[in-house]
Amino acid sequence: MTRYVLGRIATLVPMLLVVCALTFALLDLAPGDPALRIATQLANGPPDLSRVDELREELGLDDPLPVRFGRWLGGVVQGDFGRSAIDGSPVTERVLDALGPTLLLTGSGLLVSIVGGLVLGATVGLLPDRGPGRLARRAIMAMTGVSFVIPAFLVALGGLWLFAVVLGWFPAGGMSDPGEPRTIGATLEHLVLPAVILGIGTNLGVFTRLIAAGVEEQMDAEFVRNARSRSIGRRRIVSAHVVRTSIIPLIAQVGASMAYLVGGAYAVEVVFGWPGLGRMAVEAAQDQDVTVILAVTVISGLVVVAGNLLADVLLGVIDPRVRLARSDS
Amino acid sequence: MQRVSLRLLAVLAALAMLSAACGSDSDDTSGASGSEADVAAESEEAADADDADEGESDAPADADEGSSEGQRLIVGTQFLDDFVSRSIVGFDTPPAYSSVLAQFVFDGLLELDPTQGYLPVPDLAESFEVSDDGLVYTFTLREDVTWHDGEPFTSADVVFTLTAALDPANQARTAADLAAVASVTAPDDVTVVVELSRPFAPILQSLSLPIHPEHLLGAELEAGTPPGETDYAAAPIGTGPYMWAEYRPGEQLLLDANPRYYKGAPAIPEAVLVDVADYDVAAARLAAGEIDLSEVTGAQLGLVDGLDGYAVNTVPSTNVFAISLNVADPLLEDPRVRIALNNLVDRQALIDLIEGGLGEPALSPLINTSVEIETGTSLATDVEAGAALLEDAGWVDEDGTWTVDGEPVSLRLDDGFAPQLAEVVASSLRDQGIDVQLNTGDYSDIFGQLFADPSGFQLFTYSFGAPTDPDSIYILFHSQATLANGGFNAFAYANDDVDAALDRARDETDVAARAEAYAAFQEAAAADPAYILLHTAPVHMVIADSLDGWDPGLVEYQFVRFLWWNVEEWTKS
Amino acid sequence: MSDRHRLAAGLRPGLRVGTVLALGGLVFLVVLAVVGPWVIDADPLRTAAGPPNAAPGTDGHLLGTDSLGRDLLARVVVGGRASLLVGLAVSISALAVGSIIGLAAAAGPPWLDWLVIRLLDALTTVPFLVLVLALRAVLAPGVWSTVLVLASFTWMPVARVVRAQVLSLRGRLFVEAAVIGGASRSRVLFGHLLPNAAPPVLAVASAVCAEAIIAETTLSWLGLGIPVETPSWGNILVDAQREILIGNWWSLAAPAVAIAITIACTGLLASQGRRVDVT
Amino acid sequence: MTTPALSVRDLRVDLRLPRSTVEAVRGVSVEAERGCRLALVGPSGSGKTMVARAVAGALPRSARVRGHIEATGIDLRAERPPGLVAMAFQEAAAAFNPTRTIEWHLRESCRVAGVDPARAIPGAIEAVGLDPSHGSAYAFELSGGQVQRAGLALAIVTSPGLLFADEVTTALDRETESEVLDRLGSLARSRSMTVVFVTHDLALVERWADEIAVMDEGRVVERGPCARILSRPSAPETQLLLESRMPEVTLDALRVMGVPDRPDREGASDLSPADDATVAADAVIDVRGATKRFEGKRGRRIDALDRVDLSVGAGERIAVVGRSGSGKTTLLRLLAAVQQPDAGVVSWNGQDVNGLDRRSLRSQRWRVQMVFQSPLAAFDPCHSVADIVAAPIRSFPDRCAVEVGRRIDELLGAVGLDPDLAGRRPDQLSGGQRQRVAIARALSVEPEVLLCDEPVSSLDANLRRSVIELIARLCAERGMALVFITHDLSPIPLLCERGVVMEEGRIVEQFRVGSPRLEATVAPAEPPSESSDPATLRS
Repeated sequence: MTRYVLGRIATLVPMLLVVCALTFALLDLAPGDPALRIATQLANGPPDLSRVDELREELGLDDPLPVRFGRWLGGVVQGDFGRSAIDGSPVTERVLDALGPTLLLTGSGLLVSIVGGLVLGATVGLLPDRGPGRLARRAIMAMTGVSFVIPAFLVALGGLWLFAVVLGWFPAGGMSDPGEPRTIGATLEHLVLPAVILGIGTNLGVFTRLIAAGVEEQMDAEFVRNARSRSIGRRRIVSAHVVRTSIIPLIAQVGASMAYLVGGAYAVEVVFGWPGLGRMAVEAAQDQDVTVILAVTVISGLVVVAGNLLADVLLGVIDPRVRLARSDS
Repeated sequence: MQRVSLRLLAVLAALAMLSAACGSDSDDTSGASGSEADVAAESEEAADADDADEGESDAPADADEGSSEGQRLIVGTQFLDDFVSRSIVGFDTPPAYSSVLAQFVFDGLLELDPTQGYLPVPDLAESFEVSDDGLVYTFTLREDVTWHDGEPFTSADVVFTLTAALDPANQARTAADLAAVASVTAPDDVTVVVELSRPFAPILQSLSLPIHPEHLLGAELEAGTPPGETDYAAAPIGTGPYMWAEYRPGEQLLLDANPRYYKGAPAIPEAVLVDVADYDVAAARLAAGEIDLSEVTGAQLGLVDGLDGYAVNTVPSTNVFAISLNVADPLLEDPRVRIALNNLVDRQALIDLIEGGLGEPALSPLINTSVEIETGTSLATDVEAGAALLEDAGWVDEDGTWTVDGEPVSLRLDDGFAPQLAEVVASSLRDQGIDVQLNTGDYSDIFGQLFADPSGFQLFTYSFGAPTDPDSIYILFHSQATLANGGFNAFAYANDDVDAALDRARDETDVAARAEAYAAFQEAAAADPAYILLHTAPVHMVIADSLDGWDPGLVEYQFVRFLWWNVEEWTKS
Repeated sequence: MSDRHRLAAGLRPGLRVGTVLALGGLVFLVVLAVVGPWVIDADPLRTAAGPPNAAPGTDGHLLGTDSLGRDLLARVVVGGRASLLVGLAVSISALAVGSIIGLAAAAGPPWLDWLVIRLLDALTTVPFLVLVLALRAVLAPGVWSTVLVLASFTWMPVARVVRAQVLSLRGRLFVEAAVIGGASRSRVLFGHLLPNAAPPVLAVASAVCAEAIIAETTLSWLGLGIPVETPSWGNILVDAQREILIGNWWSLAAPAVAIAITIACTGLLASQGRRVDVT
Repeated sequence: MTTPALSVRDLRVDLRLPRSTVEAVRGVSVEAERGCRLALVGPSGSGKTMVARAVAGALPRSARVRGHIEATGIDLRAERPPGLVAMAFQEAAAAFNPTRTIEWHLRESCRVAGVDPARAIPGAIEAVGLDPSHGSAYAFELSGGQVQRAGLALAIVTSPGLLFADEVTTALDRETESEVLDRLGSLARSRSMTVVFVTHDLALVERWADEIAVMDEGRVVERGPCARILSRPSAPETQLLLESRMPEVTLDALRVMGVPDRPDREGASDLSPADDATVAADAVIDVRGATKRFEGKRGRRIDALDRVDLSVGAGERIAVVGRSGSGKTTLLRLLAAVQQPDAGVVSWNGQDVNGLDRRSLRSQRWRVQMVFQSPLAAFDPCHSVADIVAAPIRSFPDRCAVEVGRRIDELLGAVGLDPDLAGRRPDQLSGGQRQRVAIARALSVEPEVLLCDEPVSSLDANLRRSVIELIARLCAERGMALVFITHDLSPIPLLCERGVVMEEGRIVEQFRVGSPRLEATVAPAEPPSESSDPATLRS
């Protein structure tokens, strides 16, 4: 199994490199002169042209692209993401500060989607498709469909206003109450609303339908009919047989949805003032702070890759067919 | 969350202010027309109220104000990270908005008092004399001031801060404002002498930049560490009313009251600056009761009106929205066309839609300044007059569409920071038969292109505000104040009468003579307008009823830091 | 990203009538967007056409007005032009690019196939929003730059499906039977491979269309999408987000309903695709 | 009279489909005494499986049951005591949860039935002849035979009084099939279990069952002791079942009919491979020295050909026999020119096909047409029957004198299908109908040679004979040459004049088939090559 994981890592690392190179080249195409843009930002008004030349030389903007990419990559490998293109402040520290909250939010958002998906999906799968059951199934399907029609940021804003402001059940933003120490309790209290909204806004819909389809199909699978003929109770059939087999497609889908989840987390971070990578990335893009965008791209890529890897390993643990296929390939 | 990034224009990103006794009056006065008289009255009232406070400030404020014990001043602000990284690194001075943080933690040699027309008043410097030729400024420092870490404040700190700000290695943003400074010397612990290379009236304003402790920052800067990466920058020490406690990047900054503050320890023991992504999020945090005060724009008024426990304080400001005109463009060369554009634009629609009806039409660049001059009316909205002027200038009205040499007229309007304003202006001009192609974009993109090559532009949304001292419009209108030498006259507007009036006003020390000079400027500028002047935008401050002590005076968009000038006197019940 | 929407299309795929309904809905929206402006005389850009945030029906404004007093019906109709253009252009370009790369991977040399798979994995690991932010820093805002940005992230699922389809169909017995029956290579390609591959590929393309429309909204919200001078469902929604918080639901409802109809139609199309997909 | 082990009265089972309801069982009453071995026989779709599932409680969720079901006096519709009734399923692998081991399932059954696993599990494994080490394996890791035995073990681990075995041997080769049957028989005796064996194959039942119940269209049409039913059937459906049985034929039997010819055997043969070359003169299709190598999994050679020579004269009908992996399918693909030999020459009517360029090869394609083992896989899912049959005509319009529409009806009629099936889609037809459409397609261009790759092995036993007879008649009428690949020798006497036997990629024997005789002898036969896709032959 570990051979498989190492193999996967061996393929994922070059992939990340490819993405970094792509993004670096992309950002390099930016029209206009970065030095001029930075000088304008710094001078808070018309830049003095001498300053622009200084900046150009300082940032080594005249070196060819591969050289600059090599220098940047050299830094990244040692954990130094360089300096902000706007105010020259070190990026590494800021990005690492922001990584914690983003992982916390993304992780709990994923948890909400998975648990929600399992519960709602199983209910839909188990409900009979007649009479009230059909109505309940339709209702759940429609509710989870919301994430396909309404963008994540709108769900976030609506949720913030309804639950934090009008109902006041949850704090309206940030990771801790203004001025209060950042205790675990405070962080959790602040985490609930954004995490639930992130879960609903991104993957709850997909996971619910996946589980619902899986459970409905499994409940009529041959091995379930066999179990029924062996007088095994319905509850035990669901817990011992159906859950395990229908969770397999869910885990595969988790891997595929990681990118979508991290993207969605950014929107929620901006609305809830969650001090994570999302806010930083969005502001960096609007300020066209190239170094920060690159740093966030690399870190987000790592988060998604790690998520994929985790899902893969979990798949191996749960599904013996995958485990055996991997051990002899 | 159309993020309004306002590097240049401070008014929309001002910090929250408290509403003192005059708060309620300001609501009705601002409704009145923006005549000169009213504004003057406004500042006197503030002054009276101030006297009352004055009495209090002598006696230490904390003893009898038991109610503020254990309270916390929670402020919603945008760009918290920029405040932190730029106010220390950039040695920012007013008018830079990022120097707001400085007002909490630092003090400057002098301080501009909004209740006395932003007159520079003593702060760390007890008093100062100016030589006859206006080149030598001698400051006598207070002796009862200590740093937050207990070290005594001496002239060495002032010399160190000014020299560091002038040192190009530190990329200080105020280097341009202090360009006139030739030398800074400290004959003794309590005296600082600043010699200028040329007379420069606004130097007092530039010299009120935050003073940093030489004994902490000095060594690190000597060692060549860039200011942003010094240990000091991670936990700065100042002399101001509040001390730096804890910074949580991207979220909030915690401050504790400075017991040894020379004006008396602040009444509210703790202050927190909470970062909000944009005005909608600020409104949400207010509605959730999590922050005590925050600024909002007209768009959020609907969200915060009638919020229990809060009051919306709308205060007039000197900020003027305008459309900068490229006078070199063939269509806009003729002054009559530019006057006509001023007549055709529907200012009331702008005020109603953008500022929720709470702005004032702006008919002169010198609105709300300390100079007592009569505002001209030649640029007021007057569709018939505008149409007539266009015909004089050779434009032909072909059933509702203005044409020049048979071609329908189409002007391009670029906007970098106020898309909704640009949309309304474009729409109102289209109603008058002038087609407007709108091009909105990101601030740094648009301004970057403008500074690089102004010729490509025709109309350009802009905002400026003359602080009390009208001299700052010099860099907007004077033909010498081109982009190349640091001015804002982007389109090389040149008008001899305007130049003459501005030069005269700058050298004149007698108030009446200056007023006459600026009146001449105003008339010349109205005859050959460089802008379509739109409206003034008030500042909307939403403040919790439990807070008391906010005394805005006349808000000047450029001097946003002065919303906090008396923070040490605030109380929270 | 595409399988997200195929799953969204509901548990039990629709009937033949579902396809007709979906196509009908989409055609109606496109016609409305193209012809609309002439039918509806209101000018979407004209501010203060009525009182700001007027409720639907007040003085002739069928869907009410937005925060700047502009007629919402006109804006949604004209906005549809930009949004549908983004949706269709992105799905068509994703279809083109994806098919070419998918076909090349399936029919080309094995090393090319390996390379394409690695590229697909690499690109799907990075969150869409980050790379869009990166690209946006490069391109000035506008409809076509938004299309370019979104298209560069949505061709991957199409490539994956095309490759899978071609690989599986090529090995199928009925292709060999057709060859024995004298069918020429072109007859095999267009008579057998394409008709069988079309439904699943079109299903993915319609899912991409829905995804693009939603993404345009998120981009506009971040100020990186279609600029305000060109109305689109995205920037109407962004203007309206504030109003919803006060209770003026209509300025949000208008674009949201339009988006919902489009997503529903594309979803139905996607599920039709899945039903015929007999692999 | 002790209470019967099984007593079903007026059993009805309806299956609710999305848009229709199917009456699978329309009032069945059947009984079985304790220890009796009952065979429930009928064509597929006769409802026999649904009866078994109804009693065992393994019906699909969409099924609705009416009527009485009792086992040893207990009304199973009211309560289902664990371990009373058990069922072994046809798809044994699918009857196991893929994420659980075999042993886990056994322990689960023991726990529910309150049986001591320590004794019951080893007993069951040993009883079905399953290798104990396989207990800890997953179902998908076991071979067909092993997983079928595991299924049986799971059924009998709680030593039920009544066991249903639903077509448990259909997927097995002859040897495993008979071994499993014998074990089932001994279990019935040793554990005094009543066993109901569900199958469509009468040959199996003859040897094994005490009683037989014949079902058709959801009803029991006849019931009685095995000997009587097989010799004097009264119901017409039973007679049809009996008639469609094809006599078992062995290689030796064939040899008796023909001249043995095994070069490595001492007896001389009048048809040595060398002679074959002479016959090539008027050969419609001929292959000289064909050699083909495959890199199978882990480098093993599969289905390779080693210098094979075969020549087929006009109208001649040849059978190619051999185990799976003997190279017969690859030979056929070379003959059909869908694959090129590594060495050797394949020629149609004297023309080397692999020498031609693509366009001229295609112009000759009408000469050689092919019928595949699984018809459905050989049809384009998007095409209707008419499209399928007419496809070759579109490529060779000159081969069809009349208007295409009429030609299609003509062809469908020739293969015994109702012309208005033309509009249907292949997945809407039965297995037999599909194979007839495949034959119609092959005939559409009046080919000189018809290649058949095990055309009937995937059909139900009762359909095979009619299709074989159709092919024989059509070849005779149209003077088509035939190359018929099969592992089941039964059809050969009805169809071919001579044949070759292939092993390890070489023709090892040739035989001439005398006039076909019908005496039946039971003989081991080759396992059918499951996969219809030649490229993935299971080693």
